[in-house]
Amino acid sequence: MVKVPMTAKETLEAPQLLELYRQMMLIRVFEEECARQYMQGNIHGFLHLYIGEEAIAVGSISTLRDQDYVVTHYRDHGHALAKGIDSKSAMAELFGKATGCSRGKGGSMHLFDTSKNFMGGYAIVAGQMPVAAGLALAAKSKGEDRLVICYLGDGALNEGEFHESMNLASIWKLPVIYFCENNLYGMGAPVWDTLALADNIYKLAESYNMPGMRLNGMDVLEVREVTQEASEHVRSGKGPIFLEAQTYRFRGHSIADPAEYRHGIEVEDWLEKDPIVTFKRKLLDEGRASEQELSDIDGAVMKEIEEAAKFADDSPFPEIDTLFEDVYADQPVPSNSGRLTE
Amino acid sequence: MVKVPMTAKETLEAPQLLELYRQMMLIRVFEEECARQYMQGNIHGFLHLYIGEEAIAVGSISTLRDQDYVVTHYRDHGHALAKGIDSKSAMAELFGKATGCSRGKGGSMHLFDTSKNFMGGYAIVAGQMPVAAGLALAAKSKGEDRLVICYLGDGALNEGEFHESMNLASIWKLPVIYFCENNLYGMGAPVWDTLALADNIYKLAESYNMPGMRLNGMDVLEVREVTQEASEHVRSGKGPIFLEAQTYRFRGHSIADPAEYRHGIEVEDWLEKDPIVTFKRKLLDEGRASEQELSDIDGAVMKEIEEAAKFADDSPFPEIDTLFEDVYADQPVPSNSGRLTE
Amino acid sequence: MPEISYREAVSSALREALNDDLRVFLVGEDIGPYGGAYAVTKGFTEEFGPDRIKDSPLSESAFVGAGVGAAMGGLRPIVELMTINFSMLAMDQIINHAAKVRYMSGGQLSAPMIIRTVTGGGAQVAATHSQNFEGWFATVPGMKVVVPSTPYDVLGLFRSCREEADPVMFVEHILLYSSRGEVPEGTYKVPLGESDVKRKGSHLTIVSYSRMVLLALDAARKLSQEGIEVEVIDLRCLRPLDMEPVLESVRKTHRALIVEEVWKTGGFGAEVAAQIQEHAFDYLDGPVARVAGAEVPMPYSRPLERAAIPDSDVIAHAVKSSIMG
Amino acid sequence: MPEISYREAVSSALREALNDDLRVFLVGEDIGPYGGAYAVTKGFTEEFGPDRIKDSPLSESAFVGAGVGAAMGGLRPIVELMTINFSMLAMDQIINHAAKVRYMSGGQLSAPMIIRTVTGGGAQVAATHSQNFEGWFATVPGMKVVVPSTPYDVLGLFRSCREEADPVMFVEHILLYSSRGEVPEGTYKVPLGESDVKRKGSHLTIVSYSRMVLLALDAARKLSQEGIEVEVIDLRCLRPLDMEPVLESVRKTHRALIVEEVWKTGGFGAEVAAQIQEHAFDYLDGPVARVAGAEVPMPYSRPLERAAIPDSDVIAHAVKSSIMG
Ligand SMILES: Cc1ncc(C[n+]2csc(CCOP(=O)(O)OP(=O)(O)O)c2C)c(N)n1
Ligand SMILES: Cc1ncc(C[n+]2csc(CCOP(=O)(O)OP(=O)(O)O)c2C)c(N)n1
Ligand SMILES: [Mg+2]
Ligand SMILES: [Mg+2]
Repeated sequence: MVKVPMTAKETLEAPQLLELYRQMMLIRVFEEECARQYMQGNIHGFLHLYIGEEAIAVGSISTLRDQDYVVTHYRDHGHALAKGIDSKSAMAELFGKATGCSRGKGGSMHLFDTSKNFMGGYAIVAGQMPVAAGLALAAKSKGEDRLVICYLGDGALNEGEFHESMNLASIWKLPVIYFCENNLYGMGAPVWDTLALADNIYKLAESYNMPGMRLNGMDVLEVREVTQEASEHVRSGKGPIFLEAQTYRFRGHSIADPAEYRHGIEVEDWLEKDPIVTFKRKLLDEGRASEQELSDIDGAVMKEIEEAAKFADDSPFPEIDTLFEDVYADQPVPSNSGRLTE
Repeated sequence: MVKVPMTAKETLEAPQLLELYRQMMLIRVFEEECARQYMQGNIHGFLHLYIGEEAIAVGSISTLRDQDYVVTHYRDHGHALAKGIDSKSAMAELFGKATGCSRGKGGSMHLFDTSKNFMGGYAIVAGQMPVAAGLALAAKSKGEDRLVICYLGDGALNEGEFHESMNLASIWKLPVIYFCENNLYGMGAPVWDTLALADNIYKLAESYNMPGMRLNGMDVLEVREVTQEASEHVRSGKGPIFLEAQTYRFRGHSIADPAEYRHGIEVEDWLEKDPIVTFKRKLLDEGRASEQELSDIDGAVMKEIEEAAKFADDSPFPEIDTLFEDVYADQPVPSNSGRLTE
Repeated sequence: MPEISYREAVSSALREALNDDLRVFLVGEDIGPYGGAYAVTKGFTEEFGPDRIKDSPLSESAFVGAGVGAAMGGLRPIVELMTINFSMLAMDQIINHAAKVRYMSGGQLSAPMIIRTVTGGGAQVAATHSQNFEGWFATVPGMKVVVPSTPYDVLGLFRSCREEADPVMFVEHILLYSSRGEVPEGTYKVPLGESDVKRKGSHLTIVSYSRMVLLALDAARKLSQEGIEVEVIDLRCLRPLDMEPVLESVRKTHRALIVEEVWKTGGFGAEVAAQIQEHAFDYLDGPVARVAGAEVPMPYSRPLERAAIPDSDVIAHAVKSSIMG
Repeated sequence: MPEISYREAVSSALREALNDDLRVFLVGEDIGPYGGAYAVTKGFTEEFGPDRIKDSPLSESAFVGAGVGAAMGGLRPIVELMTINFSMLAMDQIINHAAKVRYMSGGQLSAPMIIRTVTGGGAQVAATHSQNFEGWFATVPGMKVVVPSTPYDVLGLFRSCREEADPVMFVEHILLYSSRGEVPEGTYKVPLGESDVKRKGSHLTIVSYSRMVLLALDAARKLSQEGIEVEVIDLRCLRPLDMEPVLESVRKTHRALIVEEVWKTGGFGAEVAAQIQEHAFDYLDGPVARVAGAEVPMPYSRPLERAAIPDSDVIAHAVKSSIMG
């Protein structure tokens, strides 16, 4: 099965629609704040913004349940927030503070929150894919009712680990959705120059005897619908599925990249498809929300992010002796304490 | 383009047909001698026999020209002999003798003879694939009129390097034939248990926007014909191509493997397709050769291998101080001596 | 005490793990019906079924990484890398994922898994199949590395590995599978990070690990007949590394020789030598010496391979040179 | 003499290679129009065209391996691994193919290629992106490893690398690109395997490489004001390793300190320490000491990262402890 769904037919209630809007907005404002804080010297290292791609994380993760695992790459802020990670602890992590979700040790590329089953951002391209397969294997073996959704960029498609993981997931029929965020570039490299099957990425699934679907990554409702369909496939025990969302990052690869390798026209074309702007217009046009409701959300989101930044700023840096913590567990774990079902 | 050719239509003269027969027989007898010598303690380490697969090496390499490169995996005796490596120096290598083609350093899995443009057997599964891409890149960049043929097993299809190499060869349009010898098993693992697309291996090529063809690896004439077609594609500058030959190894994975994981019926079915026996029958049935001609060849081949074994046996082991030779070149090479065309 | 082979010790250790703990499963290439490249898991599929003895496609990165994820998800994977040479294809998952997830997540996650693999030369399988990378893994924070030399240690250490909440490389030696040794009944354990004095002696301390321990003991026996009494210490684990018995011994013998199979330059023995002189400098009567593998890719040819790997004569000779100084 | 940056030195070295030798081409991720992750190849595509500045897909194993094959086929590839962390994904091609093909083929083939890559921490890019693996490569027969600390050495060493008939890892440091230094006109060369005395002194010998050399020199300058004169030796190459100037120096100063950025246990400094005591034992007034990186995956947070990497104060302190004994 390889299909390209054209329209979203799901009907949602207004509060659900507004929640989708709120989450996308939260990510957008969070990311803009990150950029600002980077310039002010509060965030360091690599910073990869998710601006432009919000509909994917929000649309797909909104269809999941709490127990479902999310695994992603280094461009991970959007997925983390959509999975419910606290914006304060995420921002504090970027500041390298002790209150950060990874105790300041992970940074932007390595957000984690196991209480939300957000199993991490990983910074080696495609390296998260085998890990996601393993989480899916654990869920399946333990008879747990959960799936794994694993995001990857178009650049990851070239890596050997993509191939190995897709094959493994398929022959072991693992409950995992591999979700490619095809934003057309891996750093400065256009997907057309690096990937033989650039025009039909979703068809890569065929090599793994796996369904593949393409979707419009700028339309949060379409993302929702396709993910829902994919989840049903996966939950029914039929094995993994591969999704390709077509999207665009509005900024450079990282904050340091002016993205001069992209043509102005291309960028402008995509800016027109801004997932938040278009969704907002749709809500208004179809009378599903009022200007007031939306601007109330905007205000709340801005306040939340402002507080997150303040929280991060006010938080202490980790104590130096935490440097040596978390390398190993302190205590051995009894070897026979384990049973598949507690 | 993905196609499955059904019949071989090429017409060959009798001497050519007899030469194909001779080469297959040479490999068969060489391999049987290896097995014997292993039992007698003259060959050590891993020994992977090519018995049953002779039609592939002979059929495909017989279409190549001297300047074409052959690169292969550890099951490399057949390809080496078909490319014209001297049976004496090949056998001496297996004995670990100084007169071996790799000076006794490589052994069974690492035969090399650059004078024949036999660029080596490589023992890391799929590791030869990037190397072959590089050789093809060199040939292309230097404007040389040669192609690379790179053999791999079905087990190699699962490795990340398969994926990466296929993609790279495709986007760089490299003159390489990736030739999968699908003998249905990687060690003890049936291809159906390890590869999601086991039934349509040749279609893996589609992911790389590359033509793929399936062929009967037990029919030397079909192998010839398909390889010829593939070579034309590659030589015309259209980029790489992928071939899947269906075949079977008559022995275990290595000499140490009794291959108990295979069913007797399956083995017998395939033994019926013995590429040498069937080709011999065809030659006789169609009156292309006489019993006498064929048994003359058999006799000559047996004599050659007997001499090869004697040569290997009589040859000295390498001097101990050669241990430290060939780690590095002795002399730096002038950096500006290089020009693309000599 | 019953005598069993190193191979049997590994098999028993795995059986125990599978029987004791339903979270445990095995995954690797040809470990199922084939029984493993070194026949360690023969019969396991029949005994435990294919869900717990998972044959994997040839995709080292994916199945090691799947082990990492499965461990994060609450299972206790025992992953077999057919040989340590193929770990080169799973390096990223081992180094950048298994060993780091605890730290990067600020302690929220961990990857308690055992990666079993086979090191060493001597089987005439040439350069790509005869390497010793255990020392590399032992430099990586987050990782533990176990290198048993006897059936006793195999069983005792493996039991301890199962209690680890962090990833462990359990590195067996290709030439040891048929070696035999006594093993007590009962489920004794050998803790990680305890070096073992395998022979007492007063003239020189040999520090070694894995197969070379056996050759060092051979050498020690020979030397004893010449009146030279060598103490032989088996590190057993490279990380955590227990230097205390080594230093104690050196304070007594005043001389040390490191014996390992890997290429000398940058071998793990360099670390041991560096630490001995760091912590027992004033006790040393001469430099810490090293015997190690020849610095060449491993040749196939038998006489060349023999010349490339230390044997007990080379070790004995080095002991004498060291003592004659 | 004109002063240029380390980055400019690398760029010039590459330009020279491309201009001098038509067999040379560059391949790597984002080295083309993007200009390289560290802006080393900015403008190269315009200058040399996309056939010689080959942007590669994210497939480290394939493009490093393609370099091996291209070198075997008569080209002179310069392969860029964006950082040494990603070499984990190309390990097999580097260790089992590039470094071994000459030996396994009995000298018929070789892979004369330069693998450029970037090592080191300090850029707050956390655990998977802040490692130092150059020492591992230096243990592999068949491989050479160059670790320049100055623009002068970058240019001089790179020119020598181009004459090598064997694979070389050319390891740049992420924090050195903007550092500056004097470079003479003309095409001087620095041969591989010549350690360099970067500062003369009589009280103690510091042995270092890559960025840590600069910090060692800082420390030496500070200590000089306190009357302590430290000799600083830059190994420049880890393989071939030139110990002669180190030993000569230690025979003079009687004390040695190794400074490196990598995790201490099993760091390449252990080899240097082991060799110093092996070959200059009688000259040593105390143990060879080591300063190295903290044994943790690199943390992101700035104060933690700073604490994990040696700085000149730590080095100066270690010098004093060493001298005070
Ligand atoms: C194995 C590996 N190679 C290279 C890099 C450097 N790198 C980081 S992100 C990136 C581009 C990835 O592009 P893509 O997968 O399309 O994700 P996107 O950034 O577009 O979201 C590269 C080359 C890396 N982190 N890991
Ligand atoms: C990377 C790697 N993994 C595992 C092995 C061990 N091994 C050698 S051959 C082989 C099976 C390969 O099967 P296939 O590619 O089908 O080739 P065949 O032996 O059938 O010709 C395995 C697992 C290896 N040499 N390299
Ligand atoms: Mg992308
Ligand atoms: Mg096979």
